[in-house]
Parts: sequence; C-alpha cells; structure tokens
Amino acid sequence: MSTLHLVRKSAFTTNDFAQCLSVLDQQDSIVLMDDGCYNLKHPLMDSLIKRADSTITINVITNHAQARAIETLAEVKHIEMVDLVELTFTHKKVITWQ
Amino acid sequence: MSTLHLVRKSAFTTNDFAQCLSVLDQQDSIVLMDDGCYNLKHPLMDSLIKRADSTITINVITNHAQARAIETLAEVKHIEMVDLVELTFTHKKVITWQ
Amino acid sequence: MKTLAVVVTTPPYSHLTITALTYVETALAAGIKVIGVFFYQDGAMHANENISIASDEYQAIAHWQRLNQQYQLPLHICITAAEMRGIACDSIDNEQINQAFTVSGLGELVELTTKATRLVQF
Amino acid sequence: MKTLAVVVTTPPYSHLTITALTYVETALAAGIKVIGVFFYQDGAMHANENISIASDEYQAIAHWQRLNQQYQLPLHICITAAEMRGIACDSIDNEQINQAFTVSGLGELVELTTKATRLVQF
Amino acid sequence: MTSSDQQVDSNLSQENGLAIINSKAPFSSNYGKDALDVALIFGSFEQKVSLFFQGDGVYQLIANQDASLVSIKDYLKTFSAFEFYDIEDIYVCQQSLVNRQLDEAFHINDVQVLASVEFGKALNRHQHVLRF
Amino acid sequence: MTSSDQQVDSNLSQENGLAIINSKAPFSSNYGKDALDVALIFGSFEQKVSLFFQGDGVYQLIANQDASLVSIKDYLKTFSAFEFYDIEDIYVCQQSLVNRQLDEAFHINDVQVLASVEFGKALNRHQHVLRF
Repeated sequence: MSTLHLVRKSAFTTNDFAQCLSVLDQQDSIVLMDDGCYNLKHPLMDSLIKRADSTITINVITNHAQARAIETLAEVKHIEMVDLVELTFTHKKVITWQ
Repeated sequence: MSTLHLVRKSAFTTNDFAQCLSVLDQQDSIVLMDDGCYNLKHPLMDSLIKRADSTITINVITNHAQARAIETLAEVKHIEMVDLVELTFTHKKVITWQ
Repeated sequence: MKTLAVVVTTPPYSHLTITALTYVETALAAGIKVIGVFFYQDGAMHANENISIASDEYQAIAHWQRLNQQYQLPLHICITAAEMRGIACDSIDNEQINQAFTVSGLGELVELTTKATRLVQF
Repeated sequence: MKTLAVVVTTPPYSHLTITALTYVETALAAGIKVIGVFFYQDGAMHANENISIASDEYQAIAHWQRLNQQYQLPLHICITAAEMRGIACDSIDNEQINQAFTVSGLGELVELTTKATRLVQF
Repeated sequence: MTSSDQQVDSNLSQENGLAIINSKAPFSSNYGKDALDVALIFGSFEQKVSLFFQGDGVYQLIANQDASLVSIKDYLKTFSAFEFYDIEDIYVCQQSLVNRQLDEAFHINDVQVLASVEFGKALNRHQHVLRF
Repeated sequence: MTSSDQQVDSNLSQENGLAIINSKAPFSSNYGKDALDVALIFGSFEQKVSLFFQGDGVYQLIANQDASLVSIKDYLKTFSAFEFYDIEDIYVCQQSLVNRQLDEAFHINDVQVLASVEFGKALNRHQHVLRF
C-alpha cells in the first residue's frame, strides 16, 4: 500500500479531486468523506472506475454518504471511522484534499 | 443595462464563473477582479468572446490583473476602481460571484 | 440620490477585504452616499479589538475606522456571526469590541437593503 | 508503536471539524497514541474562550476539552494564527484562552511531524 | 395555483425584493444556514425574498437527507417554515440537478425547476442579489 | 549540478521529510503565506521539506507579479530565501501551467517542472504531506 487520499470536497465545485487523481498511484487508496461523497456521481469517478489497469481501492464513509442521501456504487467499499483509522496506518502516508 | 457581475474567483479552481455565465443576459456586464482576473486565460472566456450575438461588456480591474502578471485581451476593457463605482449605478443590480 | 449598502463577508486578514475597502473608499470620495457596511459571516471578525496583524501588513481594521470617522460611515457587525467567532457581545462598554463598529442584528441588513439604491456584496 | 499527529485548519463552527474530532476520538479509543493536535489557520480559533455556539449545535470546543482531559491529548494552537484572529496571547493567566489549549509556535508542528508515524490534516 | 400564488406572480413582474443565491452544499460550511437566516429575517420583516439554488447549492433541497448522522443540527428542516414567512418563490437550476444526476425530489413543496435562461430571468426580476 | 545538489538527490531516494502542496493562488487568501511559514520553520529546524505547486498554486511561482499594486505585502519575495534554508526541492505541475497558458518563467531559480506522473512520484518520496 502506498498513499491514502482523503477527498473532502465536491468535484462539482472545486478541482481538488481532479488534482488528487492526477497524482494517484496504482497502489493508492481513496476515501470519499464529507462533501467528497458527492463525487460518487461525478464523471471523474466513472473514468476512475473504468481504468482497466486499476488496483486502486475506493472507499466512502457510510454515514457521510447517507447523511447526504447519496446512493453509492458497487465498486465502492463502505467504511466506518474506525476503518479510516486503520487505513491511516496500513498506508505509508495520508494526503488530504480539501 | 441590466446586471453587473463581479467575478472574484479563478475558474481553474471553482465553478463560480461558470455559474455566472449560465445566467448571463445579453445586456449584462462582467468585471473580472481579484482572482477572477485569471479567467482571462480560461477556455470559458474564449467561448464568451466568440458568442456571435454577444453585446456583453467584459471589464478587468487593471491593477488586479497587473499585480498577477496576467496579460489581458483586446476584447476586454481596462477599468479602475472609480469606474467600478460608476458601473454599479449604470446597471440595475450587482451580483458578486465569489 | 444614489445610495449604496455594502455587505462584507471576508475576515480582516483576507486580502479580498482590501478590494472591498478600496471600493467603499472610492465610492465615498466620489460623493456616493454609503448608508452602511454590514459585516456578516467571517466579516464580523473585523470588530474584534484583539486582532493583531503584523505591522507591515495592510491594516484593514484601522482603515475601516478611518472611513467611519471621516465620513461617519456606519459599520454594523452581525451579532450572531460575531459571537460564533469569539466576540462576546453581551456586556455594555465591551472592551473586546472595536468602537468604530456597531453590534447589530440581521434586521439592520433588511433596513440597509430596502433603503439602498444598490447593494454590493464582497 | 503507532503514533499519530493531527493538524486541524477548520474553525470550531465548521462542520468539517466534527469529522476531525470523530477521527481523533476513534483513534484514541482504538489505542492509537495521538501525540498532539496542532490547530493552524482558522483552526486556531478553537482556543477563543469567548466563542459562543448555539446550545443545540455541536459543541466542538467542549468535545476537544473532553479529549484533552480524558486522554491527556495535547492541543496546540499556533500563536501567529491565533493573534490574527483576535486571540490576545501575550499575557499570562489569559482569560481569553481556553485552558485546554497550549499556545505554541510552528516549531511545535515540526516536533509533532518528526515524531509521528503518521500526520493527518483536516 | 392558489390566488395568493397569483398575487406573488404579478408582483414578480416588477423589479423588487431580494434574491438569495445558494451555491454551497449543506453540511460542510455555514453558508446555507447563513443564507437561511437572512431569508427568514427578510420574511419576518415582510420584505419580499426569493431563494435560488444553483451548483452544489441544489443539494440543500434534496429529499431524504439526515444531518443527524453526522452530528449536525438539521437546519434544512427549517425550510418547511418558508410558507409561514411568505417565502414562496423557490427556484432550482435544472442543469445543476442534471449534472449531479439528481431527481427532482425535494424535501419541501413548490420548488420551481428552471432551465438556465429562465433561472437567469427569474433572478433579474429582483432589485438586489446576495449569494452564499 | 553541484555536489550538494547530488546529496539532496540521494536523500530523496529514501522516504523522508515533509512535502507541502501549494494549491491556492497567492493574493486572495493567506494559504500561500501559511504554507511558506511552515516551510521556513522546517528549514530553520534543519528538517527536510519540499514544495509542490499544483493547480492555482502555480501562480505563486510566476515571474513579474507585483503585490504592491493591490496593497499586499509581497510574501512571494521571501521565496528567494529557500536556498538559505536549504529548501532545494521545488516542483511544479506542468499540466497546471499548460492549462493556465503559463510559460515556465518563474521568479526563483531551480524550479523543477514535472509531468503529473513524475510530480506524483516526487510526492511519494516524502514521509508526510500537508496541503494548503
């Protein structure tokens, strides 16, 4: 595992998620949280999921998405805050995109 | 004259300028100021200038663009703060996109 | 008569506030009647008397004070916004509140908006 | 041993701060050693003793205080960031500063960063 | 459409009142709540105020949200008080909904979904505009 | 390339130090100055720190800016102190420059322009990352 990317902003409003994706490595993981949950419906997410060679894990914090009434995708793993704490240490570093 | 639009944010980072353009009326004017000056180099500006039917006036506050070392375009009028005050009253209302 | 009301939502340490200040000062110098500036959201922080900005940086608060004195420009801060941001507004003779600013409710914004020919937000 | 340092840049009235708090609390409950939280930028506003958030809203500051007491979690505010935002940091026994927070310089951030296994920013 | 609605529509032909544009999502900042407070105070002073939702602001209107799941007091519930304050003109940008793959399912009634041009025209019917 | 530069390059092969990503334009917020303050303090404590400029953050590096025209104290001038603080790894995202039609003309020397993949790899060589 390499870098854990915390995505906290909507890609419909700012380009933080796009910047995150531009430096994403094959072994990285993404966590969508706060307004980052909205990105589940963004075209950038489609293209990320369709990347044929992708080994990237995409997670979303369950209650953050539920609070926003955002339906999730089969390709995205639902996690709780305790999982986020664990991911912090199973990856080599954390970058927060906010 | 109708609405005066004050654009204060970079369209490279946020979608405020795009939202402004989506409600723009033929008689409106735009003032690029603060980080809105960066929009002079944004593709949205090209398409705005190329709108064949456009009677929209595009202004930029001179020292805001100069401070940022942004070259301006022939289609854009250079104004000072005193002109912005005047435009405030020659238009019916002001909307600030920030 | 042309009258102007201005809403400021940026804090005193934001450079965006300099633009608002320059605009208001230019309007006043041009003889426009500015009936008031309403400081909302982070703008309310302007009235915090304890704010200390490095002396070689732009002193936005001192600048607003000067406009208040020179032109009797009313400067209103929103009480709810101020209290959320650590300005205690409950006591009389409050040493924490810069005296150039008046603690007001949102009703003042209604007053300014209905009276002004133009409302400009910064 | 897994150690964690956290940087908080959002103000106490931002809902984003709730996420940071929940994360830190969860880490502490899971037995992670959180060596300190550094409040930078608008995060420094957390230490303003006069902040008053409506009682039916989430009380972020009280929550940080509780973590400070329960886990001896060090809470550092950046002095420069605090002074820009109206927290006078110069006097001893300062009534304006919430006692759960320690006024620190950016050097403390260097200390936390070099000691921590992971640094997480909120 | 009731007769009181028609009254409002005829008022709209004049340039009057305040338009508030909501451009931010509901749960990460105070912008939505700050805009709501302004709207309600205008309503309580019997001043005309209309609400516009554009960009991520449209998320403020979406049905089935639950702020309590993220420990936030749900200010969106107060939207149901708009009728009481005679705030009857609530517009949402259709393109913003489409971009976000959102259905026209809102947690309050009488939201008017408008295409960009109509949305802009509705804005133009107001004397002053604030954007949050 | 001097021998001290080579020393830095060999350090880079290990995972160490702090990377700071600058993502904001220089004149509208304090983000750039706040990031600079962090960089300089790491430098003064002789801790390795590298600077990354991406998105609108690249505007912080562009030549011929003049903050005094908008009454702002020019913190960008302090960038010339990086060498003194042994801050030698300064990376800028090429795609961000291209998107903004910016030339590779910077107000400091030794800025490394990197394609996205290389930019990401350079980031990966650091132990911790902060983003402003």
